[in-house]
Amino acid sequence: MITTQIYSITGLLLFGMGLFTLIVHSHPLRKILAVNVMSTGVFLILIATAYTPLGQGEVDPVPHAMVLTGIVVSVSVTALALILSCRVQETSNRDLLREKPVAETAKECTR
Amino acid sequence: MNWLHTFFALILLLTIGAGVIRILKGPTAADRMMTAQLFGTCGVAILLLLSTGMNNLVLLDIALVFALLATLATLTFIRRTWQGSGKRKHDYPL
Amino acid sequence: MIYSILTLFDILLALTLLWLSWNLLNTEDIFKAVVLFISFGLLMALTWVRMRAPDVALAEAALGAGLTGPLFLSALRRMNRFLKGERRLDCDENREKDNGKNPKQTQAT
Amino acid sequence: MTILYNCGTVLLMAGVLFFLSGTVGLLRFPDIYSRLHALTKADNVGLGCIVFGLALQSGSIAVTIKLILIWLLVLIASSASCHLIARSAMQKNIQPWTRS
Repeated sequence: MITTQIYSITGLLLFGMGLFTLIVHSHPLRKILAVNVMSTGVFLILIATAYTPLGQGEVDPVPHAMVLTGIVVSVSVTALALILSCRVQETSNRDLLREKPVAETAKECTR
Repeated sequence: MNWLHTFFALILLLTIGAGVIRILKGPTAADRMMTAQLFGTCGVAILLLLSTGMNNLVLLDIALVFALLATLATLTFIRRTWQGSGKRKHDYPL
Repeated sequence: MIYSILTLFDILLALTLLWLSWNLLNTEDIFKAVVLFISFGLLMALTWVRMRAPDVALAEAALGAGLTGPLFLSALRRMNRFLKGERRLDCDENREKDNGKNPKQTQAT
Repeated sequence: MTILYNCGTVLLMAGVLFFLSGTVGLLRFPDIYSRLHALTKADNVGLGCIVFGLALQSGSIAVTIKLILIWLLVLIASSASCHLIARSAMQKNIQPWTRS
């Protein structure tokens, strides 16, 4: 019982933090990371509803199947979003990395 | 006596939590990636301990997948991110 | 016995997850965020194991930790190479032929 | 049976101690090469201790073989990637730390 509550609250907080970051920040890679964290929070809540403790019977397999499908779909959506943001940055003249000055970011990331 | 295995897994989880500090203030990028690899090894150990602590032998297979795939991120990092502009000073066959 | 040592494990795992995701979403360096996301995937696999869902844990360890991290690292590399004005090997020649524009001229200042 | 179980418990404790020392080395050492040194050796020895402790406690030959296979896979992967990291650091001209 306490396990379900702990992980449900954790999933809720993860969803809230991801939504906040998705609204506030402007870097596309960070937006994709925020969407991934949000989806992880939803999966955590779904699995936490299906949990039963160790000696008290089996867990519910239907949310497991849904979460399994959701993980695969989220990975493919992440790949599509990454390649789309790369193409947007290469075809448009503007630089999307607006969070810091561009030269610093390019220097830091391969330091 | 299975609580002892879970207790050891707890200590290893504390170890992971201490390693996050090195990711947060690592001076170079390789320090951060190295710590991610430490997390892979620690995760394998936690899974092995939990397979006894939770009486579930399926976790050994998950530990096998962990050990195989935690290196993939490091390899990609070396080949794609950490290498400079493709011009090498030495001619090692990489 | 409702409260066992596994409950302590749960609390510590949840706190580590929250701390990790908070740092992930609020750091300035984007590469640090990607490495923290890889570690986050590993800890999520541990969480699925703890929730008695080993099938989901197997999928998360294969996809979340093994595939998403390299995808992010490759995308980061591609963005940085474009920002520094380097040429990409696969499609720059076609683009030059198409519109006669060198991507080196469009690099950010 | 009980003697084997207690030997396994002692090995598990040694493995956890190795992991702790590896993390302390990762946090405290001054240089990327020394951090790599601490992390690789201490953690692989710790994982080996945990694997052999669990193999002593399991009492089944199939589980023992699978545990040792996991350890061998971790050894190969970890040594390969650590070698790559150190060689790339040398190629990027990162100087080793000296007591100056």
